[in-house]
Amino acid sequence: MVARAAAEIAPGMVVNLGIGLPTKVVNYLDADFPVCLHTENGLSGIGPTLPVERADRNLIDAGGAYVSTVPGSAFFDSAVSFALVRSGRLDLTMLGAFEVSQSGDLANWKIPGKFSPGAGGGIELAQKARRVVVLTTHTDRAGNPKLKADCTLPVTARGCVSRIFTDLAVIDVTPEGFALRERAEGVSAAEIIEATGAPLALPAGDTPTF
Amino acid sequence: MVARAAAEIAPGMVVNLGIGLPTKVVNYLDADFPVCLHTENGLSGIGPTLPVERADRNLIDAGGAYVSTVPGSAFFDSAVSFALVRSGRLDLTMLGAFEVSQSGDLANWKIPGKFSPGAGGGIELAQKARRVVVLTTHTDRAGNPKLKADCTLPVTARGCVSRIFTDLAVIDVTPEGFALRERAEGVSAAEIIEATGAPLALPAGDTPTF
Amino acid sequence: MRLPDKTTTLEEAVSGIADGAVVMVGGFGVPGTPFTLIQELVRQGQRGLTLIKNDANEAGMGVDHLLAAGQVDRLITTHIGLNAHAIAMMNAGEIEVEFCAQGILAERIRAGGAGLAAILTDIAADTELAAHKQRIEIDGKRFVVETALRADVALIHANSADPFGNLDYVATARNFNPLMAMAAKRVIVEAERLQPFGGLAADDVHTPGPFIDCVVELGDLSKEYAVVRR
Amino acid sequence: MRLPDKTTTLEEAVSGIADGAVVMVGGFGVPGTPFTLIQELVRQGQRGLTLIKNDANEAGMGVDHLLAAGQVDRLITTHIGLNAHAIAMMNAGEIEVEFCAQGILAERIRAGGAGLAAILTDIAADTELAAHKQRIEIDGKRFVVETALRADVALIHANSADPFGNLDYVATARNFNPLMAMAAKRVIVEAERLQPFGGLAADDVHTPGPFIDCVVELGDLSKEYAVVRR
Repeated sequence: MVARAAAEIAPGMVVNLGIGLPTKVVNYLDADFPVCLHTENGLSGIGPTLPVERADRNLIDAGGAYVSTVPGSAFFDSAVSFALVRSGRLDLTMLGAFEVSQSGDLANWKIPGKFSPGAGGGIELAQKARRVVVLTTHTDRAGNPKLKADCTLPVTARGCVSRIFTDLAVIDVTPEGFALRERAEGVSAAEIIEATGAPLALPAGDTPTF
Repeated sequence: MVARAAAEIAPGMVVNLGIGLPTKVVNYLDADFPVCLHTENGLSGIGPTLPVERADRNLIDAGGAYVSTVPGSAFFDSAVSFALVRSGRLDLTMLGAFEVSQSGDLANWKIPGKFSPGAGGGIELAQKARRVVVLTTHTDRAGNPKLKADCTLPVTARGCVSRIFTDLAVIDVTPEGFALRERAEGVSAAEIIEATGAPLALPAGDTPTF
Repeated sequence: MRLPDKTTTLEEAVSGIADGAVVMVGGFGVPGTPFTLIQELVRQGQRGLTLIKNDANEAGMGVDHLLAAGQVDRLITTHIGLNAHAIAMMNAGEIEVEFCAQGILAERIRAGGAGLAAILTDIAADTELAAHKQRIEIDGKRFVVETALRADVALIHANSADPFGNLDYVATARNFNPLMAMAAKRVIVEAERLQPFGGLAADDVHTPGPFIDCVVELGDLSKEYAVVRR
Repeated sequence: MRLPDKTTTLEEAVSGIADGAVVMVGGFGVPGTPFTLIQELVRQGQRGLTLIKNDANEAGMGVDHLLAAGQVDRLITTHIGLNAHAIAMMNAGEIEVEFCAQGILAERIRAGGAGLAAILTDIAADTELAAHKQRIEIDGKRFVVETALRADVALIHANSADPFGNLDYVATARNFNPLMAMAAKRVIVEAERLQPFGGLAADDVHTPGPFIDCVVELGDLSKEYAVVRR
């Protein structure tokens, strides 16, 4: 699914990869692929992650990982970093999710009573990136669907998600709700429907696999 | 009067000198005097004005004069330059005037029908410098007082002027109106009163001269 | 991964500007004014433009060529006192001029670049510049609503650029350029020097590449860039 | 003319902070956090502080020392997920925590530094973060009023400083530091290197000296500044 998500990145894009699964997408990009990775703590042009032995104490990404630069990287302050996001210069962000609703609402920052560390930069990424896609397991650890008719958790932003990459499927958020685009190899449409908490439109013909 | 105005600058201040007479104040500051001169087009630490033969095409002050830097100068953009002014980091500005009212209103940017080039940065300097003093001839070319009960021209900012240096006198703006502080050598109090368009309080004893 | 290359020709870069476009133009006086991009816009002849620029340069220089060619309907600016021709056109009603306090023009542009809707300020509240602007009360004090400015195109002059559009500026040629470089749909840069990728130190970049769309390298500089002899 | 000298001692610089002060603290994680100024504030023991900081560092590091010493009443922040101790104090009601979207916290601080009253934005409008905030309508659209933040004191970590307080930052240690350095009545800088006047190129200064009140040169860096081994 991570490899499949990586194919979502078009040449020339400015992309922010959220903490967790999305961060791994970088491993599927060719050395020659023209893209600019952004991190909200103030860097455009993220290079490979470094082990602590080779880390620069002043060079991290927003998740705290030690990263590096590439030829043409630039550092800037937190106001400029989010100016870039809010003014429409971020072509794509890939985020994790607790829940996604069939109208594209995203909940990924708070579980009342359990998890409330603050939203960080997640709200602006979700609300203002030109395209927001989600990378997530299809269900939570208890097996409950993460794709739902409505979010039950506090939302990060409404109507922001365009596409969802899970371990089972690629699903688009359309004006009519969730629509199946691709199945993971070996997973049936019935299994995907079973694991999804809202109606799922199927393609007219065969569903491609990834 | 320019020499007298220069004495208004205390060590350690950040100062903006407006176009015209105020610019000349710089010639009365010692080489060893600790002060930071600011120009709103993006420089702190203005050095001496340069003749065109030695000018840097990219280094001007807000009046278009070719200036230089000193050790410790910094360049910045126009937003940062006025952030400095509006957030209270400009200790003093010296401005020219068309009119000053007895309540400290300043008019120096527009003469309807005759002179309306726009206000430039003058409004923010007048409104936000911690202390605003005016350098001006006491009367206009026709001999009319520039110090008046009320401004008749469009104001730049209200109640902003603390002190006025003219060719005739040093006059403070007090809660009770204009108050004479110093006379130019050889100018009588009566002459100053005559040239002033609003009541002028005289000091209790002798008026010092400059 | 490598960073994208945005270098292009002068003609190609400017041809993306449409009639009626809102165009931000960097510079404060001569320093930072993109004279070459302006000359190409004069040559291509797009009309009905709204310009946003600190000043109107001087008669016979910079944006005055656009005014003289009748390409400009409207100018949002802070001070045009050095251009008697622009003042005459304003007084004759040949261009519409909106004046703004200088630092507020800078902040309105920056707000556009930062994706904000507006800023609230007390600047110019007592003057005719803010007379017709919306006011709102916060904690019992009234402030002027200064709406964000964005443009269709920004014309930027940089000292150097790399192919991705990382920029630096020199001395007081910085002024409005970094603000405008954030605030337009299409941002076109003329750079005195094109550096290779990595030619600008990442800590010394004044405008990060993600804001930039087109980079044009300048050849020999025209006389307009030179020291003005008055 | 020469520029004023603002260098002082660590003790002297921090002694200007009063009980009950609102204190901005630079840094995003370890990079840019002024650990030495924080340690001196712990040593001097001022209480009843309101902190404004992107995060709460990690348990046992940075501002967590202030939390542990009971010096902090209130924290305005964006994310404290790496500090379980801070979350526990928040849940126990030992500190009051106000969360803000990260870029909006940055803009509120910048607005304070730019002498603005507030900014208007649509960010977080649908979330509980903006639920109780004032809204106003511009051209038929409703926006959240995010008021400017200013502090009594800002604690800044710089890479190098000259005696006037011109600063530069390195890599992602820049983050909130340049914004906070504009937004407090008294701005205290710890610098890894003190440069002579003219030691920073005028074009490469990240924070201009006029914003700064006190410059403290750091000696050897404590372990808190080092790479974190998890």
